[in-house]
Amino acid sequence: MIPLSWYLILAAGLFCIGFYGVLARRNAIAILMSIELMLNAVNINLVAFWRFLAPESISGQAFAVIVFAVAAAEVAVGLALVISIYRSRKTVIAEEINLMKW
Amino acid sequence: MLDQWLFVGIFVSIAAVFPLLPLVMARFLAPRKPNRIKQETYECGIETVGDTWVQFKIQYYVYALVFLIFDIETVFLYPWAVSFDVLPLFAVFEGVLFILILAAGLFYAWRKGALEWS
Amino acid sequence: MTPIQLVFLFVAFATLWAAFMVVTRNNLVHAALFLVIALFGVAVLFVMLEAGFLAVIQVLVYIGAIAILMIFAVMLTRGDVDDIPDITNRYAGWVGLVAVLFFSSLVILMAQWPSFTALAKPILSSRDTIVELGTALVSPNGYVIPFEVASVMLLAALIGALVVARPRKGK
Amino acid sequence: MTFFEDPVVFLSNLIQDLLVGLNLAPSVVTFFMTLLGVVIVASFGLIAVIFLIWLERKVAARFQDRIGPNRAGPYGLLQTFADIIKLITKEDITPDNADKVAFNIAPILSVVSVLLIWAVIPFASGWIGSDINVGVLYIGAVGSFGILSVLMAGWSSNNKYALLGAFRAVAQLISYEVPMLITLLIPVLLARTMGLMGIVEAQSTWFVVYAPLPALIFLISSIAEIGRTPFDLLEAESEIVAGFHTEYTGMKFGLFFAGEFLHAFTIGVLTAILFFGGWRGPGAETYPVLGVIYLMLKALGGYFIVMWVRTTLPRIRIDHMLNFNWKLLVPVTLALLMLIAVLDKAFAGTALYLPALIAANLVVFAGLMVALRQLAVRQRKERKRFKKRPVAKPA
Repeated sequence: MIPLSWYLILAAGLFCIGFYGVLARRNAIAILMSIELMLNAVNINLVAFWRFLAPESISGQAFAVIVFAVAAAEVAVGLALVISIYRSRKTVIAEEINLMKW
Repeated sequence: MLDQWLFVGIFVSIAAVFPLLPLVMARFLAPRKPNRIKQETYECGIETVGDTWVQFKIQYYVYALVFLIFDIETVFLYPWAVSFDVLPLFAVFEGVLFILILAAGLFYAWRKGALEWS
Repeated sequence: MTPIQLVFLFVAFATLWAAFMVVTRNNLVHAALFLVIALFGVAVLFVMLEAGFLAVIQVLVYIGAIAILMIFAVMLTRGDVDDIPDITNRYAGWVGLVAVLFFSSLVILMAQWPSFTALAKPILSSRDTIVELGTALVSPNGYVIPFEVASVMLLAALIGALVVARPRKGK
Repeated sequence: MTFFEDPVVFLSNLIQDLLVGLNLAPSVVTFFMTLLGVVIVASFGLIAVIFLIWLERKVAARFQDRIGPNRAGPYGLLQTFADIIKLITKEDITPDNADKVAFNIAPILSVVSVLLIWAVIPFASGWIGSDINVGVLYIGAVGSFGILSVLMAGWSSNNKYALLGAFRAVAQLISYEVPMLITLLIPVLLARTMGLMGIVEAQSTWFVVYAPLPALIFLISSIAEIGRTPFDLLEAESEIVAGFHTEYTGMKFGLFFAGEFLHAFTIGVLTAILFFGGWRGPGAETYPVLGVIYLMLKALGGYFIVMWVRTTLPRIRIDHMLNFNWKLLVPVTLALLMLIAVLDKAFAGTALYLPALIAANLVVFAGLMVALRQLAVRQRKERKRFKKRPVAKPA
């Protein structure tokens, strides 16, 4: 049998890899990919908690489904923004997108 | 349910092996006489001009975008359809409302001309 | 070491390796393909957690739609700026250190929690979790508000993304 | 339980007893039995493809007033084997500029994505590979690997036309996946389960009776998913050479080809299962072998329609194809889904159930016809206006 700890450690690892990607990558699309990794780590945790600690209610899965919707919306708008910025400024490097910096 | 998924799991690995077999056979049976011209990109028969990365229409992305939204929303409806027997009548109308919101998205994209292939 | 544990370890390492490749590859299409492997690994984990429904929508939504959208976006934003010499910014070393520290502190923190090594209780085979999920998503004491709000949010995302992504008229 | 009543259960019991007799652990026995089942189901699909290619060539030839393959073996039955030998012994070229790994994985993924559907196909009462409770969504999920393989093949070829073809193909595949997923929802709604076995068992009346329009839309969008005429824009020779598999040679091309044929037949099988009662038929409950025969006959009927369409219709233009999907199929399926859901809840179990659902189909169909007529009238007016403009006449 697999204890809960295995899933939690895996999710923590996935989350930290995504965390590194979000803060260290320069390409905005790569940053979005890393965010997807983090969201997936969250989903593993939600489902693992449901399975191991509260299998009698369905909340864990319902939460995970909502996370899917959020991820889809985030990707749709995020990539649209990246493409739009690329069209006007010819760059996808996150540091060079400083439209709102002061 | 897990033993049903075991079948799927084994199926995935076997299904990957099956198409590999003829490729491995071809590796032994097929001649291999590479030369520079043969290894070039075929494209359309004449020599390649310019970069492969031609400019793509944004329209491809727009279709993928609409698809993504529809995909996730349809998936939401599947559990609703499966539990139809135990749902009260108002829950059915909640599902219908959900579909109507989805249809509103389609209507907006349509009116905005996002579905036009220009 | 039971077979199921071996399968878990294999999937877990494949997922982590693919995730690591996603954040370190320079070629973004490769990164997206590795992302697909990582997402598929997560789907297998969902199956092992007996959440088959989530596993299939993971494949359907993430691999079938989100990864495709990512690859499209990569191809639409290619240009001469693509060949940047360093793929990470100047804080990458520090960020990596912070990530490792964060990971180890998370593990240490979780290890002190009594349920950390909990084992799963078997789920009754008479239960149909999909029906439960379906009723929970539309019942007023369940998740009907998130359910409808999610649909409105997706509608807003669609409208927003269309407005942002499509070129202005007359340009 | 004799051999003739249910050969599969009989034989599997026999083998299971044999394995248990060898003093193997129960988990090992389960594993071996599952493995055996997998190999049988998967080979069934692949062997079927060899026969199907011959069949399709014969039928297409008849449609075009030809004889078709007739040299290798009786009725040309061995033609496909000859083709396979030819493809295997052909030189396999990987262009230098190609992305080697993705280039080689793409054709395998393309076959795998189709073959995986067979894991959940119910062949007869009790004969099913894996009766997972999310079968219908599983089919949709597996299809996304097909989309991915097209994109991988096109991108890794490092070829303008391949990439362009892949982009087109993906735009088409994802567009038509929307009406397909929505029409798949309708059998799920009627049967109250996503398991394919459950869907077949729920069809004491075939679902095509309740939902003829969704069945038709499912078939149309599935044909688009295979990428066959009239939806074969992904390999429009006159525009983009051969589409995403331009650079492929030898057996790798053969895999794409085999995948397409297997997919076409699988569509027939799925249509039979979802809308035409699957293995159901007289005597199929007691003699499962009959169920397999019924299913295959129904599936061949569906496959015949796919071939018929292929040999009859010309290729349509890309904007027409996408408009047809987004402006016709998707709204119609959404309307059908809403109507069927409400009517199903209102009339389930009453005598009005069947008339109500058929009426819903008819109403949607009539509405569609009226809308199309108005569109045609408008377009005709537009054309007339164009005609009135002065045209330069030859002197």
